[in-house]
Amino acid sequence: MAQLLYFSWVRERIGKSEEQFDLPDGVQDVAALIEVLRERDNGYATAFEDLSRIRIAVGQSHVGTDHTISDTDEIAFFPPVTGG
Amino acid sequence: MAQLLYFSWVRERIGKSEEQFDLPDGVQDVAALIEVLRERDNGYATAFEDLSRIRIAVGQSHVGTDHTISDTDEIAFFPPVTGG
Amino acid sequence: MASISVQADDFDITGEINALKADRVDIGAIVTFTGTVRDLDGSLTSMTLEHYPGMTERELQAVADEAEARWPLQACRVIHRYGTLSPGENIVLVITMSAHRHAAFQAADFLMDFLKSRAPFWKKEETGEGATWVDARESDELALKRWNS
Amino acid sequence: MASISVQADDFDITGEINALKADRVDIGAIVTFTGTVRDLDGSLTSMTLEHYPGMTERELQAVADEAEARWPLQACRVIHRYGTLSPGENIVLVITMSAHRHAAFQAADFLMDFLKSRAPFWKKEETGEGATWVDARESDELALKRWNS
Repeated sequence: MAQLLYFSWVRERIGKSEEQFDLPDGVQDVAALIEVLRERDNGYATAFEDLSRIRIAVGQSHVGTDHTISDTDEIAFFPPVTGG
Repeated sequence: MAQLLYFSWVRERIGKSEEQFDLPDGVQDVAALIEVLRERDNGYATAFEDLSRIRIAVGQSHVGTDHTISDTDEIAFFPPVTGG
Repeated sequence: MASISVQADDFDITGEINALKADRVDIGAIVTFTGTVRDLDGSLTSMTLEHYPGMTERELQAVADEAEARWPLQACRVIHRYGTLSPGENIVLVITMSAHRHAAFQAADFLMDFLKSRAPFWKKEETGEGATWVDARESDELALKRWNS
Repeated sequence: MASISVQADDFDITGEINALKADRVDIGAIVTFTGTVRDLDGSLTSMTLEHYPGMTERELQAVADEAEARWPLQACRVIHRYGTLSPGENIVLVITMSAHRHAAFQAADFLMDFLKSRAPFWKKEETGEGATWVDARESDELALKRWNS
């Protein structure tokens, strides 16, 4: 099971901060995972409606949507960061 | 009488930190004053032997050797500054 | 090695400098940057900083290590707060120490630019009208490009 | 208006920041630079800073006013010590506060470059071998040129 994490308004739109998720067969990169999540309900669809506003971390490192993922990864979705 | 001030090794070579000085006739700029001071004794001559290492302030503002001076000025001689 | 902290508590700049510097006499230049909660129009009630525990520490350590690799620093410290803060309160502290002032200035400037674009923090501003997530600024992305050459 | 002090006593960075900032909430970025007495080879007993009273205050005020004219600063403070100091002790403190971090960084960097070449202070280093006046560095003159464009 992959561990999915959501932060900021991504978390608020999806309605949870984390979940275990069984990557379906054929889902091998972040882009494919986002497509699957979008179909789940309106919250996910709204969270991922504009991918230019979504940032991704796999294994706690920044990655792009083409990053390969596996069923043991920690995969986080969040808006562009605004700390500092 | 002009007020002459000396700092750092200029002060040490001349052997005093300040003095009143009556500008001789014809001494109208800093360069001319330095020529007159150099003739006074070996301390002044040593202090002013290398003008590339001398900085000047008149009225507490940085000036060049061509700066015009008068008998009421406060005129300071010192090495390049090393604060900060 | 660069030292980082992610904490809810406030920090004391003099205390942090003294702890880093200790009895060292080979340091000539100390630069600090402090970011504070700004309320330009008087409407802000509070600001809440959410973060990604684990990744935050990794990113702060990575950017601090990168600063130490790029400049001759004798010490480097980053502290970033999370939680709910009031207008005027401290958010972030960066300290760089070097024998040379330009290295200390550049490293602190670099640290802030990278932190702003990489450290996983998100600011939410609360006003009388409700709460809003702060948008990232394009200028922060552009600031990063200064360090690529 | 920029505030300057020429003093024998040490300063406390946190205290100086708090006094400058007071209850203001329009400041987002605070940069400090602290210069300390450096002893790279372990031979330094003490350092004595001579200065030109009167002109020192004028030059520090002039450079601080110039920084405020060039960048949108909400506060600017310069403290320079004189007298005899031990290795590791504080010499100079510059604080800049702005809504924007790059303005605060640049103004502090500028202040130090100008101070180094214009403020009438002279350092004498005392070691077991005797006392020597510190030579000015050409790099400090060159640093000034960055700000002319």
